[in-house]
Amino acid sequence: MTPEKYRELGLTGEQVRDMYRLMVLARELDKRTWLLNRAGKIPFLVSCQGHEGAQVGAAAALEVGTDLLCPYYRDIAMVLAFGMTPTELMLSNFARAADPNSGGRQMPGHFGSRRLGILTGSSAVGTQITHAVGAALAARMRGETTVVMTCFGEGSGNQGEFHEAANFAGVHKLPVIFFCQNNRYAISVPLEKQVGGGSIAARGQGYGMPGVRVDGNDVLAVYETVRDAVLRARQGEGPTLVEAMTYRLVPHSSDDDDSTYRSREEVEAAKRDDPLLRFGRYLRNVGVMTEADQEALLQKTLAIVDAAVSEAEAAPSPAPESTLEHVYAATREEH
Amino acid sequence: MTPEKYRELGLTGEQVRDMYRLMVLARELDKRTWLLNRAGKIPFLVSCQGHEGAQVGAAAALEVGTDLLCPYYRDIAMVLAFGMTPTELMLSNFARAADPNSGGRQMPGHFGSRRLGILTGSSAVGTQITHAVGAALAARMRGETTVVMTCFGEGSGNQGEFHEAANFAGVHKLPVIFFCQNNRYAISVPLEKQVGGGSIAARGQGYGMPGVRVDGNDVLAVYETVRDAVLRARQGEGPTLVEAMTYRLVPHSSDDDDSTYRSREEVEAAKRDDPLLRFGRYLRNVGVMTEADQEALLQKTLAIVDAAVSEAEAAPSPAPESTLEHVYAATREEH
Amino acid sequence: MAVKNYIEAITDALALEMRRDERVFVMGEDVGVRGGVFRATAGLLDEFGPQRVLDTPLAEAGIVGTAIGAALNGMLPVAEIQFVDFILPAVNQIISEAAKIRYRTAGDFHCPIVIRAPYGGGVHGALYHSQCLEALFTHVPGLKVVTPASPYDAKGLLLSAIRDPDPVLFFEHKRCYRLLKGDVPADDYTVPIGKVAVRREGSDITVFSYGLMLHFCQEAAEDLASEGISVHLVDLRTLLPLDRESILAAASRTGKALIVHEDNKTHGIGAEVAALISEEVFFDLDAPIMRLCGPDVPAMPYSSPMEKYYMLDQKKIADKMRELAAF
Amino acid sequence: MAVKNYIEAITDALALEMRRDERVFVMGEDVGVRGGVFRATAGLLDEFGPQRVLDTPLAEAGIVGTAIGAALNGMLPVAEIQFVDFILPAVNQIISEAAKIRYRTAGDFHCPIVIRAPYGGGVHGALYHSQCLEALFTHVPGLKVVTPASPYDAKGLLLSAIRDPDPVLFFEHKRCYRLLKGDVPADDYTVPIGKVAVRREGSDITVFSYGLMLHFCQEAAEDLASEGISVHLVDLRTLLPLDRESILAAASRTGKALIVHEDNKTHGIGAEVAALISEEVFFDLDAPIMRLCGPDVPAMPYSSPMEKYYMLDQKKIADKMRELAAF
Ligand SMILES: Cc1ncc(C[n+]2csc(CCOP(=O)(O)OP(=O)(O)O)c2C)c(N)n1
Ligand SMILES: Cc1ncc(C[n+]2csc(CCOP(=O)(O)OP(=O)(O)O)c2C)c(N)n1
Ligand SMILES: [Mg+2]
Ligand SMILES: [Mg+2]
Repeated sequence: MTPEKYRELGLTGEQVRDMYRLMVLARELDKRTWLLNRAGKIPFLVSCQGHEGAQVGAAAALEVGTDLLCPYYRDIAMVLAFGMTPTELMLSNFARAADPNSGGRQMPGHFGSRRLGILTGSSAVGTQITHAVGAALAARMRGETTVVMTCFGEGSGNQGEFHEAANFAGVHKLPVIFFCQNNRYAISVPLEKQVGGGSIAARGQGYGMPGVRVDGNDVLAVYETVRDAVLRARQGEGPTLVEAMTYRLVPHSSDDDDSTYRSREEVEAAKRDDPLLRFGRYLRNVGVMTEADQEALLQKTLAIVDAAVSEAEAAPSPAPESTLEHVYAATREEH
Repeated sequence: MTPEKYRELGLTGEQVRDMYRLMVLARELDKRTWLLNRAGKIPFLVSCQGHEGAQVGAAAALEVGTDLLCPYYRDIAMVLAFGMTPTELMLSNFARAADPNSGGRQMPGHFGSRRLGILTGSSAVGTQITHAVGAALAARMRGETTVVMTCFGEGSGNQGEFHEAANFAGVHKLPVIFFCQNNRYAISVPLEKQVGGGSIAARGQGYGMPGVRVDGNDVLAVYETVRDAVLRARQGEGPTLVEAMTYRLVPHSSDDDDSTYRSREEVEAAKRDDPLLRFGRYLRNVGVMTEADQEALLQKTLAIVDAAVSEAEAAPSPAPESTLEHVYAATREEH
Repeated sequence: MAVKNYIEAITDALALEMRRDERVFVMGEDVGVRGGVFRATAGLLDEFGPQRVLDTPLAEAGIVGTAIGAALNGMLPVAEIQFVDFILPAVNQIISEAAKIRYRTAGDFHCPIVIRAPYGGGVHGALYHSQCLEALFTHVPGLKVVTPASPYDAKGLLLSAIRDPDPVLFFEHKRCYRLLKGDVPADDYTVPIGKVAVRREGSDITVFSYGLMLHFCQEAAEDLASEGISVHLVDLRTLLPLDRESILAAASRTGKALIVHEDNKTHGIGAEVAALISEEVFFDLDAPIMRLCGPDVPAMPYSSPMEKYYMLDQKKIADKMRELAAF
Repeated sequence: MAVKNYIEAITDALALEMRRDERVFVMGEDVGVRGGVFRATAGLLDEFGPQRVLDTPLAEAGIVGTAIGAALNGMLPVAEIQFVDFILPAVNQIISEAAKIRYRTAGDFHCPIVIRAPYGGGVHGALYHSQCLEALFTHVPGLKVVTPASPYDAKGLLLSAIRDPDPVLFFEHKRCYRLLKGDVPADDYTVPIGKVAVRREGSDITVFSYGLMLHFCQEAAEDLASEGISVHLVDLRTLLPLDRESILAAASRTGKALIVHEDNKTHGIGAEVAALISEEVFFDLDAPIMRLCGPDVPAMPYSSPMEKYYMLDQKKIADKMRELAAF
């Protein structure tokens, strides 16, 4: 990173500080969730640690309020950037009735909020990618300038639905960013056993769209790449496939034991390239934040996390009988 | 085509004459099938006219008896090259009990024969592509040198299964030829509405395999391309994606009316590039066949077609009650 | 009121609703310039343009997934699957996504899509152009499954389906397309989803059916009437959710129930209807609940004698009706 | 004879058959170095190497399609689908291809694949890691669907499945994996596909179940025994093809039939079992055929109180048994 890179990109000190804030917030929420899981308070989690740089860099290039997101389960930092609150995330972790994503029905990591422009997703990987294309088609039909961002792991880029979605968007030149967060593993399966040729970005040209690989641990590089893609999309030039290279610093989920398939050396090496540390360092180097600023931010963040946990833990679970609700529209609603 | 191209490719006069024979045979069988359909004798057909060059050129590069085929419904010339007889094809057209493909159960064009190494296919486009990959995997496991050829239209190259198959073959460097017969239409939908970027071959690199586009109406060019691909595959270097550019000279099937979506000028222009005429001309030009030879071949072929039709028409239909057979193995067979 | 055939009634409904509501659009393979391989969307491209009549790439999961995405973003897509046999690549989108969107978001999102698909046999379509696949979806809460058996119902139910806030699978028997003609009002009307229609009042036996078979049942019922056997004939019309009350009342009325469908028997629609009756009105019954269905083979063969063997017809149905009446 | 749990019995069967027959291999997501996310394939990579224990790309249609292709070319693949919920992208391969290969070639080809998948809830798996999807396939002739309920059966049925010349869906209740322990012979034995097991002889009511629910039924039956109600308990084990004769005999024996399953009720397995009984042995019945099943909602929620509400348990089952016995 060149020292003044953020300015060259047209970002202000305030903006990059806010990006860092989101990364710290995502990381601390995530870390706390592991503690809650290990303490037996929440049955399951899926983690974003290591992906925060890619997510925050990408989200910063979007217009929250206008643009739409079809996320995947690791997108904690991404949905925070879209406006989901720490308390809302914790309500989801605790499966509380007030969880805005699902009312406690889905596992954590299954984001969705009409208010925030986050389209609901399932656990079946890849299905959200075609939804993004459909949402973009709808926007185009109404003459809106919305761009739709959709995220997925490189493993999920091998699902047929990725192909069908990318091709449809390519044919119709739809405003979609296909944002692959390549962390080199699909659970235990390493990249070379998953992806023929090893590159998801290389698939772009087969759909008539640019395919760009970017260092996903370099927040500003991701920002720049996605910003260009958003510009193209907004100008009607069509979709872009972005492959952000990153690493998952923790096991796949709370049910996983990654020591069975990754050496500790490999994980330690990746930790040295942790996007959070890197960006923190960069901000200190360019004088946007001091160490003290960052420490203060951390303390403030921890307090936010504390509050979110307390509030969510105290919130009521859904009523058991509500299991029967929301199968079909209760009445013939206007739609 | 350079005059001596066939020799440069290592083909003998006898070989190219035989390739031409197969093309004529496929064409005449196909034409006769239309007559039978229009006469109300067979309810349905799907045609290979225009694709004969691509199919025969590709098949000539394979080792019949060793290599396997996962065909698609237009592969009449291809299965003839694999050893299916005209009578067998007519038995299928007439849905006779002796139809080796299905005993009269499948529509014409749904080829399959254990004896000939042609793996059975359904109507659902694209499913055969993953079968080819599995068959190649099996061969590799047993240390055999089999190459598996699978065919599909460019429309079907947009199915997710194509992607999943190609990627699997790319990861495992399996001996598969993905042979796309691009005739620029999926029924009525033209290439530009189907294929983002317009090229199926461009997809190869996204799976770590070469993607080659070839003039599918140039029999020898197809032969050369597929020969190279077969060599790669046989040497353990992995799969190749070949896109043979061709044209369907007739409607999609006997149920189609192509005048609703293609101009007659376009069809007429394509007819001037008919691979059969082109190859016939070439063989005359290089002195491998005379006009008289070709006329004699045509007459012989027509007699073969006549005989096939008579034999098939006279053959018995399956017994109605046999509808209940072959759901499961009748006995616990050895397998 | 004009006489139209079944497929014209479909086209009619699509055009009417596209005029009435800008959010409605159609998409699928060959629905544009070709007007659909069966011509159900004929004329729509000319009237509504390529933005609202979308020829899609050949990829069913993509078609349904794209439709869902468009619905989540405010549109009302009507996706055509060229033959119901080819809906299978889209099953993940239908069951994992469409069916569960309302439920999994506790109502924050819903998924108002319609998937139209021609189904059924007797057209020399062989294994993959003849299947009935309705029973694959009737076990899935969150979906609605509709199978009209007349031009009038085809239009009225399709209008209901497009206006329904939940995902509707709309299965059209392809043999009905040009076989059935009937009065179809030119204007806007709906037929409610979730309600049977009694096609014939009777007192000896109750027969439930839908789609093409309903017509064969009607003909068979006429045969039986001349023999003095009175058939109460119910057109199920909606297969999910079932019209439980009407089904139970109709079964109780005669105490003898027969379910007739083209689809193979084991675990078909008839299973749920029979189970429902035997659970809820058991003591009203005077005879075993019977099913007459396609044979339990993977799909209909191409060969004419085999196809004929597979398909039910007026005679096979009349025989079964007599068997039940004799109890 | 060693005491093993349900999942060890699975691993046992896989290893045994891979040793016995070179054509057998396993494939799926994470089946290699990870030994499967549930550890069903633990140890296989070490013993058999990466050629026979294949970690595949994350693509279920590809997994099943590749397995089919390998089977067509002489191998005996055992494909793992990580959770049955994720079998849906492969439905086209299963229904269009595997189920129809023998039929459509009049026996020239057949398709000896096994697809193993963990299913079922009560594990905080939420909507997409809790589903029962067996009823999606039991309507499809050409397939076999097996659901063992004990370690002994898990091994014996899996060996039968791998040796079966037709495609078998082998569904393992994930809650049973480590919950159930039992005697499992170390050597080779098979349990036949297509045969029920009577788990308890009784005379007052007949209960049919499978998988995890079978155990809850067993417990409930013990409760009832102490109240003087005698339950005849049948483990269906194979859901397609059903063991018709044994089911009918068991229903006739008491004249009162109840089907219990975790999966939602409408058009579930219970529908076919009830329909079969009401059609074939109607006059042996003394009471309505009852079903006790999961509620008709799209899938099981994550929230504990909701999950508990969804799942059946010993008490709910005992109550229903009493209701039936009281007739
Ligand atoms: C269709 C489907 N198959 C399998 C799974 C189980 N599963 C969940 S995450 C995962 C790996 C995903 O890897 P990748 O796409 O690279 O994302 P990452 O978790 O590495 O971010 C698998 C196999 C699933 N959720 N959906
Ligand atoms: C899964 C599936 N969807 C739809 C169809 C109907 N259909 C049959 S052929 C065809 C077009 C195929 O086009 P292409 O792959 O280009 O092959 P071509 O016929 O042009 O040779 C379609 C849509 C089908 N057979 N299978
Ligand atoms: Mg990954
Ligand atoms: Mg084509």
